Amino acid sequence: MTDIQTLHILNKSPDHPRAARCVEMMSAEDGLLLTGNGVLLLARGNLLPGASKVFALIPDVEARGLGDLSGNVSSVDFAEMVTLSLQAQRVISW
Amino acid sequence: MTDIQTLHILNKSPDHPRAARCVEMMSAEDGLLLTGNGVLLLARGNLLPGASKVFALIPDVEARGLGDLSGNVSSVDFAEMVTLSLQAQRVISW
Amino acid sequence: MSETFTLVITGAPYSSQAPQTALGFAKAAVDAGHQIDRVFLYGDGVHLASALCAPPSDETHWPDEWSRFLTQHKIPGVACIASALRRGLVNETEQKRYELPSANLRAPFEIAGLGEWVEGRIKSTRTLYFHAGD
Amino acid sequence: MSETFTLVITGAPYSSQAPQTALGFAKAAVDAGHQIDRVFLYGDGVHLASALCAPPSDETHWPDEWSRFLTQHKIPGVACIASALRRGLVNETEQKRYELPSANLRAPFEIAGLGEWVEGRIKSTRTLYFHAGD
Amino acid sequence: MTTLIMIDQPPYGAWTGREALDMAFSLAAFDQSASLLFTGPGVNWLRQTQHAGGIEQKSVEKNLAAAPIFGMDAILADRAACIAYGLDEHSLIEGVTLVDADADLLTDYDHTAFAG
Amino acid sequence: MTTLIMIDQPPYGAWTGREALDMAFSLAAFDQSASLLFTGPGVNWLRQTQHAGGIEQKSVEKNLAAAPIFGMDAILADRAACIAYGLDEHSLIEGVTLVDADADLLTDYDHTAFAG
Repeated sequence: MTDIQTLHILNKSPDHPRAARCVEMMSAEDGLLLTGNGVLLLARGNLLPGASKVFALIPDVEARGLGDLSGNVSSVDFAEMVTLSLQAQRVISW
Repeated sequence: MTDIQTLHILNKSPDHPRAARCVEMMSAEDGLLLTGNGVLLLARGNLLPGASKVFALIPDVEARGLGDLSGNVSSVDFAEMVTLSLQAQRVISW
Repeated sequence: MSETFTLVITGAPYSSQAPQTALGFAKAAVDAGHQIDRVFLYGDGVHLASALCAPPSDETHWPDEWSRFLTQHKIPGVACIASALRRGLVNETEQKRYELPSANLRAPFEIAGLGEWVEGRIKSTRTLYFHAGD
Repeated sequence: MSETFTLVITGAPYSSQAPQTALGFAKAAVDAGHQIDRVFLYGDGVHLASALCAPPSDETHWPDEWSRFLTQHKIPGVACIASALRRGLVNETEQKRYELPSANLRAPFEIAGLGEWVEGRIKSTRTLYFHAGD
Repeated sequence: MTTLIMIDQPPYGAWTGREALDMAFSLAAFDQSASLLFTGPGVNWLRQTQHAGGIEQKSVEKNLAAAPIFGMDAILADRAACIAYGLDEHSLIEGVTLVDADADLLTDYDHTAFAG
Repeated sequence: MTTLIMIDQPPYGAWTGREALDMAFSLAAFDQSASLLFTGPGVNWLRQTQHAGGIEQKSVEKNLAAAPIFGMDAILADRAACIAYGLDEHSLIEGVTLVDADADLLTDYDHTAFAG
């Protein structure tokens, strides 16, 4: 994995105002980790931040039946989520 | 007070997706009663439904410092809220 | 004309304004001569029936206020059993059944199923819901 | 290299997925050889420390799972006192102080102030928050 | 007396949707007419092949499949929301009727309620 | 170590905002640098002449007025949200700094957190 300035962890669905705010406040050096309802952003491809790395928590993706939609999004398990949270310079949980 | 087909009671702030859905699903014969965070719609005049009667619960309006913004919105107290809920053919709490 | 209301509260006190708005409505309905058939607590609303809330003394004690109002007007207050058991609200019957260390349901609230909601809806002129805000 | 985490849970079990996601993270952190300095329950998250939850037998008992994990790894679990008192979560000390009919805090959770959160943040490499979803 | 239970929250992240489902099943159990309407991210309840074992929850697909058996009138989904979330006849579970969630729809029901 | 506490929920309807404020005050009490950022409908915390007696809550204006006294660094508000909610220098309480809530702002803080 590569350097991430800020890891944004988003667990809100794309319709939640905090989801839009999160994507707005990201820079190209940031990473986005989708968990919980946040993984539904994978079903709204046009809303994904173009410039940033996107990760999605596997059990949440599978629960919501979105296994096939990942595209160039990286699936991560909890062990990788731990690693990501340490690699980033800071973590924001939206 | 006049006839209301459906009384929509909205207690979500204008940024909440349910607020937009509520306004979308109203007809011109319906009434909108703003309570709780819903009264913040008074500060976003352009989002108010044009065709329908709009009411706002006084204590919630005053708490949020919006007393001066009411315009052609009717302020109601709890007694009037009770009356409105009975006059309407049906009530939906958003 | 006297009408009948069922009130459903789904927002918790100290998380949402729902119990406060519902009480304002309930008092106004009673003052206007209407009946409240029952108050049904659902989802996070069951926390209103907790006997163990101790808010700061300069804040309104919503469970206390609600208990007093229900008792005074002999209005049944019912917490949905499925919502209550998941969220840790139990009376002595449920405490024994599930071998829990204590009970925390505040009088006069009782625990019962969604059938209470269905019945209230059928018997009432209007059923109003008080949800959490944002 | 072993790092230290403080985890803050603000979403309640059976209302939100927060306690489940937090436990998955916590287990993975421990498995990777990291330390968890403490787990801090805030806002509605304090309900995770309830001793009285009785979810259906085919659903995961999140308070139970969390208690077992904390005990096994000797990780302090702290519920914010202000959040807990408002929401009806009390230990025996608070029960006596506020003359409440019972206590419902689950071991090994303790009740303390926000200073525990401040201290955890200072001592930890990362502090992660697990909020309610929608 | 016909009732419409609206679900606008996605599955798994919160319990409100399940509790809405319980309300609808409860109405049906007492022989009351009940339908479900999924709107916004709520339509994700209706996606095929949900595997919720990894988050230790029960898949909601099975719950919904039981709806007609228990006497539920209809499972409705807002067409626009389904399109937004990429749901079509291939990815939706069976038995869902697409509708436009508008003012006209609401007038078909005596009661409309959310679970929270 | 600098911390930004974000508040995106309006006052009174929920307790999350008050609990966010408690977090910021607590940091200040332990001599940790803390600022508040109000975004979205959260900016309504900053409106003058709130009278919360009618809903039996304490007005949040006074809480915020105490922020500098307790050592809070700054009270920031998103400019766009203030405009959307009709808040300007005449209607905002004193001591608020308008900012653009964007990626650059976040890099000024070591930690950013919500209360819920």
